[in-house]
Amino acid sequence: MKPLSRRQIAWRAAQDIADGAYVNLGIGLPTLVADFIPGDREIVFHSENGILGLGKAPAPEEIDPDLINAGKGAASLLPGGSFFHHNDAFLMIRGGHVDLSLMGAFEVSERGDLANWTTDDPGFPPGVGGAMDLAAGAREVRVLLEHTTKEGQPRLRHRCHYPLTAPGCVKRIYTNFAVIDVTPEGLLVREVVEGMSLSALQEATEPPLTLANDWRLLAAPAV
Amino acid sequence: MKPLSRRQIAWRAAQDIADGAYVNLGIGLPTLVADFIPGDREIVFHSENGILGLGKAPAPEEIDPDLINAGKGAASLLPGGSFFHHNDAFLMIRGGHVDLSLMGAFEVSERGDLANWTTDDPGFPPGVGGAMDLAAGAREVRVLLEHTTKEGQPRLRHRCHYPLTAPGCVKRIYTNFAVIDVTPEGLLVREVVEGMSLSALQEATEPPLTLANDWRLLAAPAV
Amino acid sequence: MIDKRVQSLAEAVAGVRDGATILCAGFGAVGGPDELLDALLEQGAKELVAVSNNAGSGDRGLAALIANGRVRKVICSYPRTDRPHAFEAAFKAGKLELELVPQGTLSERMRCAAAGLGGFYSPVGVGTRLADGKETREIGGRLYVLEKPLKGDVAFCKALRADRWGNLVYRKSARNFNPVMAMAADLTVVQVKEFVALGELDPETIHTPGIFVDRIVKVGGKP
Amino acid sequence: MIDKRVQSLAEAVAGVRDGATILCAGFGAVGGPDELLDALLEQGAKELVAVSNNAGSGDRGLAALIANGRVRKVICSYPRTDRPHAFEAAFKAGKLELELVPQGTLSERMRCAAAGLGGFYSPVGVGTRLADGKETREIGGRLYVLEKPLKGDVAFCKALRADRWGNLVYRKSARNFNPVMAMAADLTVVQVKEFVALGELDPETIHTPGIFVDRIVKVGGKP
Repeated sequence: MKPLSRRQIAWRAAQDIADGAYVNLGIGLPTLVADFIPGDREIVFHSENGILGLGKAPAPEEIDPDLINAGKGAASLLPGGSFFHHNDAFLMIRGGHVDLSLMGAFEVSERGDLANWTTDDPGFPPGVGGAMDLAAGAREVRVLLEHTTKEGQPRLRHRCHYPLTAPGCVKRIYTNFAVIDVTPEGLLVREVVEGMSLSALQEATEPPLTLANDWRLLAAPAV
Repeated sequence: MKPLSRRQIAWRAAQDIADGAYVNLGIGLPTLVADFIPGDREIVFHSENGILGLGKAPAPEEIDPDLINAGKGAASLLPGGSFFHHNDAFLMIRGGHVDLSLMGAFEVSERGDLANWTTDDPGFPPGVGGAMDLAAGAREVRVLLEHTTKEGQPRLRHRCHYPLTAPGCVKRIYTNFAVIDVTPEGLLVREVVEGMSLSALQEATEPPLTLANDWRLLAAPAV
Repeated sequence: MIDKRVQSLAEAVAGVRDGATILCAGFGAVGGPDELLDALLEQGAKELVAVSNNAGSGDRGLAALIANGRVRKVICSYPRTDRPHAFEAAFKAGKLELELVPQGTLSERMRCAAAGLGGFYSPVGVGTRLADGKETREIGGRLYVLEKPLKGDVAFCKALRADRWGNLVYRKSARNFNPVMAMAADLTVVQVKEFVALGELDPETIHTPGIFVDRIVKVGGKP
Repeated sequence: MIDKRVQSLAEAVAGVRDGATILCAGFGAVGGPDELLDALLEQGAKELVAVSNNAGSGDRGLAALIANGRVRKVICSYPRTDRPHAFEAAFKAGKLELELVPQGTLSERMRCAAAGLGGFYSPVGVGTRLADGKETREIGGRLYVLEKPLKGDVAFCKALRADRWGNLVYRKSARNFNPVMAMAADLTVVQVKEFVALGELDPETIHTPGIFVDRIVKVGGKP
């Protein structure tokens, strides 16, 4: 069995982004997606702090302290990009103008409920940032996550045990084992890594899985 | 008795505008106010179609078809002026950022109810424009009007007979006979034109009038 | 590759369906998409609901659509502006429904739709005929009416310049309703005077980011 | 004569009262009014309610106010950003109340106050812990929560340039929360890098019109 690396999960998610899409990338794993957009596609990345047209991370000598991304890292702007205020940035999110929000997740339920903002660690006052706005507002929400916890427990659950970010918002799930769609009939496996049986995948997943008729192998280049 | 001319009513209203005020002038009589601002005061005029810092009407050779005021007449912009969109223009109005709205009126009630948008003429489908936004939203609303109709009927009424623009919004009334404040105790006469007795003024006014202790003569230069 | 430029007015208005709600920008004669609306007349869509500050002026644009019986209903703040004969004739003949909305409420209802909100409480119109039938609520000691989002199927706008991503810049008071309408429709079509290369518009001063724009067409200006 | 320039940081923060709600702009370390907040520490106001995206970073600005026990409550979306030790210590000691608000809702609640609205229905947070105790309502088949306006007694902002009317221009992603906070307080105080002559800012590209601004003070930059 060949589970994907984190970079390969990001690569796989990148392949599904349509040319011309307006996309918001969450902090962490989703951020890597920007590196793997196929060269023939022009994607406009949105940042919640008032940017459209985010480019690659700048070279050290090109860092501008007034230009950061949602993760507070140094950012750059592509030709055609624009700056606007926070209210317009979230109007774009909540109003469904952002086509796609790629987010990380602690857990996803079989109905597409998303939990990704707090693990209720008693020592940590939680932060929510723009997670709920993105989950409730973007035209489509897809998540990238490790299929199981470090202890091997499933992250795809009958219902989320962590507090919800938004109910029923996730449409597609990219993991190190599989690509899975959330459908009205439940979780539908679109792709699975070579050498992993459906029963092995089911064992790592709480809700029942159905294999799509046209399922394929989940493969990614070494990236 | 020396009733004021329309231009004199506008002159009188102009004298009360504080230096530095943000002011919206309604169409008609209030528009004349801009001509009579004392020279030592800097006033920023707001226009509902997205302008702050309206200047004087432009000379014919300086007319710009893309620069009009709320009355759709040619306008000019002062240094320091700015353009913005309709939504921000009305946020400024509704949010109380515009200090003063000077409006015309068909009728004002003793409680400061304003009727200035429709006379319910059956042949005329009415328009409301920004009148209700200004009446409900500006920090202070003052009106300029002829004290009586052409037929001599009072325009200051117990209650408005024409449909309301907003209830209880008018704080000060400028007419050709008097300057009158709307107070919790009723209409208070601040100034009255020379040669007009309070009883003559009362005759031209439906609700009871009280004369302010510090009342003065209402006088305006020939303008 | 993102390229929102289309080659003709016919292409720009293609696909507008009978019964569509169309947002028509402009204030009086300034900033309105007359050429696009003339093309829509050619295109033939009927039973339209037109949202516009004014209900057409003269014999082209919205006025032509009304005169030709293509408009079922107008939602506006001030129907009768300069030369309103098309509106007046249709209204008096009982062929045109009119929904009168205070100007700032009209703008805010479109922004509400653009921002993905379900409604808002406005102080404007409270205690007037235009609040009839609307839910009223006291919040913090003041009365408000509940206003609902107003979304377009199509928005027709006009700008000065655009790049191929659909970023827009307006000129002076021709900005007016254009930015809010551009955000508030499923399909946003913009006529512009000039196309510029990507990157030529200053990212600090783009008035409408391209995320809100679907089609741009050049009208007039240099060939 | 309108001149919103003040000569010192002390003058800029004069009059802020104990118990005031202060809006503190910025996103992470970018666009925040650190010098103004340091001056507020000097000024001595206490029992403050601070509204900010993050709850302070490092040892100055909002973090210093918190470390010195001047802040009773923080309303923010993401308390713990870079070096949040001041927040963490105060929170764990039970000396600081936290109201967590989704980032776009935080921004929209301030705009709601700025626009004179009584509240709005948002889809964000529905079905989550952050909607606990909020009115929920179905509109058009979707669930929304009622959100209330959030108004500041004082807003502290940072801009690149200003003229004496208080017109502001920001730089890149340092714009962020500044425009919405500048609109949403009774008193808006802005630190800028540069004063320019009236008329020097292009009226087409002013980000915050001076109507929203009360005091501007120059910090750093050329003397």
